[in-house]
Amino acid sequence: MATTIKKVRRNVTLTLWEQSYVPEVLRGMFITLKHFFVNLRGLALELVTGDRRDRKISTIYYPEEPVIPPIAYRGRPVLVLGADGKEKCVACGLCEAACPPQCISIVGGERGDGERYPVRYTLDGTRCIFCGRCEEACPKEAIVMSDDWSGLCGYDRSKMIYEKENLLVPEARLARRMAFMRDKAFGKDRY
Amino acid sequence: MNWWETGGADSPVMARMKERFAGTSTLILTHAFKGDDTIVIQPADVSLVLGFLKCDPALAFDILMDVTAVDYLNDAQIHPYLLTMGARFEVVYHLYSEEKNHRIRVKAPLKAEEPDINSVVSLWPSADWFEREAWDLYGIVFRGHPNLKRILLYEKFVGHPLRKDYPKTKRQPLIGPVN
Amino acid sequence: MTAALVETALKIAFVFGLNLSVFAPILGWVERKQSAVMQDRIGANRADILGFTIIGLFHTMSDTIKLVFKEDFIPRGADRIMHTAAPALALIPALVAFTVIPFGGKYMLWGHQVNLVVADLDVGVLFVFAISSLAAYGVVLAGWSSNNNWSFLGGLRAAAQMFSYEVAMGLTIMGLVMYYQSLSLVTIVAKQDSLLHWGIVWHWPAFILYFTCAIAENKRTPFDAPEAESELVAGYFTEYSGMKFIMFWMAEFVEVVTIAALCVVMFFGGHHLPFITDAGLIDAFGGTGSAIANLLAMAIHIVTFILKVIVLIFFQMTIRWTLPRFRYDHVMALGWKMVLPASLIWIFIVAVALLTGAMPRL
Amino acid sequence: MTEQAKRNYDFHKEHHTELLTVNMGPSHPATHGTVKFMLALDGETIENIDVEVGYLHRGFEKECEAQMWNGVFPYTDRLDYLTSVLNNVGYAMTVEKLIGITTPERCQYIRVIMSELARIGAHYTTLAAGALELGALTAFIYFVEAREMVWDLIEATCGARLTHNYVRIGGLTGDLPDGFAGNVKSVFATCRKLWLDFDKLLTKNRIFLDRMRDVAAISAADAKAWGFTGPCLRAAGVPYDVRRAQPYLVYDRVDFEIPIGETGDNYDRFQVRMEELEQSMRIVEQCLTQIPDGPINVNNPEWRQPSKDLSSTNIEYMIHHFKTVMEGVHVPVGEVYQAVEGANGELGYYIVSNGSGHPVKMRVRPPCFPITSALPLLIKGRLIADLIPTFDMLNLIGGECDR
Repeated sequence: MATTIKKVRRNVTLTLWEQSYVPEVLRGMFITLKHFFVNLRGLALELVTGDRRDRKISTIYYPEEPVIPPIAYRGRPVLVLGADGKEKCVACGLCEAACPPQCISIVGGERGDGERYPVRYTLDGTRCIFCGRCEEACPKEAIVMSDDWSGLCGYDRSKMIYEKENLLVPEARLARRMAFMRDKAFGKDRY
Repeated sequence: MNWWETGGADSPVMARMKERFAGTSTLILTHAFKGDDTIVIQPADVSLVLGFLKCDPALAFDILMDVTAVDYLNDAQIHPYLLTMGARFEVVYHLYSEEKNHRIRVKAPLKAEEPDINSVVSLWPSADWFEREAWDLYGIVFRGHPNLKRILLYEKFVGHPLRKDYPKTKRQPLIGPVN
Repeated sequence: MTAALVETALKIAFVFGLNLSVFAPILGWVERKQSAVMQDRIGANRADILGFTIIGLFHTMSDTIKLVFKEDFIPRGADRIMHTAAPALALIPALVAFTVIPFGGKYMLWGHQVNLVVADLDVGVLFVFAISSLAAYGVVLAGWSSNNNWSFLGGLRAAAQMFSYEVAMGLTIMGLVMYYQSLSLVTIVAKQDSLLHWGIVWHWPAFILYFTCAIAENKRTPFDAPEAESELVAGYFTEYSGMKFIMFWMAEFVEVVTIAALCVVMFFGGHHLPFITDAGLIDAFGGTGSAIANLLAMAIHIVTFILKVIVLIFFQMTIRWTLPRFRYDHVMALGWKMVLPASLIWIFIVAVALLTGAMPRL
Repeated sequence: MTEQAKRNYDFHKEHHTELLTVNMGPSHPATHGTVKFMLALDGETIENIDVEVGYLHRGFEKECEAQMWNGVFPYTDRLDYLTSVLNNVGYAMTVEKLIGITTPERCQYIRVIMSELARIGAHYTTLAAGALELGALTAFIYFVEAREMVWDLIEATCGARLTHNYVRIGGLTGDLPDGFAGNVKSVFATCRKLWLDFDKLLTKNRIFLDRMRDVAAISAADAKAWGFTGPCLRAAGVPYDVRRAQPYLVYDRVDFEIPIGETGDNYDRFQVRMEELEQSMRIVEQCLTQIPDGPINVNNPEWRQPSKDLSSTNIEYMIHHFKTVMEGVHVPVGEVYQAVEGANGELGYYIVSNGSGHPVKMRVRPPCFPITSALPLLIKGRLIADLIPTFDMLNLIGGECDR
């Protein structure tokens, strides 16, 4: 398409009346006051009706009002605890290799039946950047970015190193995200 | 066939450069890998070549997009001329002509022992900070630069961190006031 | 004699109580909440006592408590005496100026005439200007004594700005003084007994000019070049903390109230209701002789006055949160090249109008 | 005074004055902790200025050289942290150029949409910050409000508000969410309303005009010589936009205008950005009508990791998946430079590969780096108050400038 060039409105000429500042002050005040009264009405309406939609201000009263992140949201990475009470992870080490800040370290082992599992799975919360590479790389849907963002900060770095026990979350609670990754983000029809 | 050989016809920029520097030893290699016109020049001729690129009306490279360096300490086999010249570094200039809408990449190989090259600050003032950065991170000396001092790192920093022999995990002592 | 003393003490208590314990803290809350709602935000509303938040009013208390218990910091190399005295020098003039502002009329209570002004000076207008120009010393000293380059620059800017606008501010009112033929604020108010006699009717250009000067004098946005936080960190009070910081803060708010009150007194009829004269109001409640009628009228008048003041404060707050900041040299240019000539021209116009009779004499 | 005396007259010596040296930054409200100015002041006038950058230097190139090709994406997020997707797109396109693969059409459209949303967010932030530093807090909040809504759209798609990490070599990490077009429509409607309010609050306001107009002007020739690109160059009257000059992705299929200024002063830079907001919104709207259905990833396990389904069931795909994750994508030997139009100007990537899983050289051409270097030229001899809008309109982003 042809390049079209648009000159910006540079030569804003001010009349003498506008140069006296007064009309602009009034116009600016009109705008801010418009916002003021619209919002005030919204807040008052909300007090009466108790309906959040009446509030014109989009601020959320966290934590009284819940914040629901979108399904694509990448929160704290967690390990999936299968329905059989065992972790799904097979300690293949793909997440460990894929992790850009190298915050994952795995010590693998074998169960009695020859099945591999992580003896230790350490995720260094001080290094994790929530990029989701581990989740992409995992071939077993064993590590998932949950929608949990609370409790990630603290005063003691040594408490931010999560062991396997702190990471395990039952599969049922992560099913939505796992399905999203399997069918939507990395679904068959995306290729 | 080498990776850079594309077998296509020369772009007007390359043709002009070849015509101008025919019969001299200035051009070491020219190629247009993936459509990026590239010339490799003798480091001693950098002012000449870049001055020509800027001032020639058919080329008119008026914007110096980028100046950087590359350290081929372990990867000299990528560019065989580095091996033959015994060079370790390469200073890379990316130029763009707003007027003609074309680009060129100019590369100048430098030896490890004396990595110095003429500054082009007098041609494009934007080279000032780019060259300081290349000095800071690679230790390339730009002769004639008005203010060649560290820019991203602090003055007391020892070494040039983007050189391949600078270990990634190396620590430098903390500086600054102690509370 | 005793009655006069009691009356004066009550009036002083009322004025200072109103300013320091009602207006100054609540203005902090108003500024926060009003700006928040204007900006599509909610504003501070979390401080609570036993679960009650009263839409954030307790934040004022918690702020005060926090600031009182903060470390009182004096930087190394600062002039300790001046550094300590400066906040007081900034706050006191702002409070003193309020003494000559009438917040009601004259009432007969049990045979004793009550004049609702702390000090009925014949030169009230001059007194206000004289006192408020003293506030500049506090600011300049604060900037100078902090031993900080940014404070120093802020102090310089403040000095230049405040003294320049002092000149213009005095002149903007002269037309009004000629119109009412008095320098006493009590007289000026007394003459505004009907809506047509309010200052704003004839003197609205003077109101715009005066208001501009007053805000500039108070160093609030758009004239906050001396404390421009993106340029000079915090200007002259960069090095202040705790109680001293809060004094600058209170000086600013008290000044906001003073400006609003002065505007009300000079341009908006003071305590007068728009269509009812003082005597008419007292008569409506049962005549001049009745103390109850006088008391009722007094209450209504004080409330009217305060309401008018609140409207003007709201107006100032809106301006503060609407406009960007002037550049320092533009502030000076505005003062010397626009406001000063304009007020001189206005004096001339008023003089001619009064002489020719185009503007009725009061 | 004779000519000779005039020449020898030294004001400072005669009046026993000296210049006041102040350190502005790195802990100064206007410098956001990322840059330091050494100012030599004569009263309020800046006699000399020394710009010091590097406070946010974190060894970007060194880190990237240690990463595998796909692991570089999170690092590019943190360059210009306001336009993470744009940085992702630029890097992905560079690697794809070196490999020689073309992404599916839908992927290209989504990349354009997300890039433009990121640009809108970045321009909102720049303009809002400009207003904030001039004391117009309300205007600041209005644009931040608009930006947050745009970022909500991005968050719903990318999974993060700031460090999106959305693009991969040969594809994307996810498709647009359901109902995206409708959300964009409603968000843009509100954004345009807020744009009008912002415009009315500032553009014709004389206080603002006086502070912006004819402050820190730069001629077109100077701007080019100093390496200006993006809005700052366009403000000087040079209609250079990578999206038009060397169209990439699907920019040649959408209709938009390039706003240019005349004198290259702060007001032009402000206006160019204001206009670009509208143009970017137009691009997004056009893309949303044109976007086809289809895949968003290259169906080649050598470059792009296969679908979750295949990588866990099909042994051949699984082996590829393991290899690309453990050893990295084996990008062929060579060097390329690819530029995209960032929010601040030409964002160029120059990469060198030796055929292994790691880059040999990973160079970013940061647009605001040369622009910041021209600050002394623009600001010498002006007032200290002029430094603030100038610095804002040049828009130094610490993450990108210092890398």
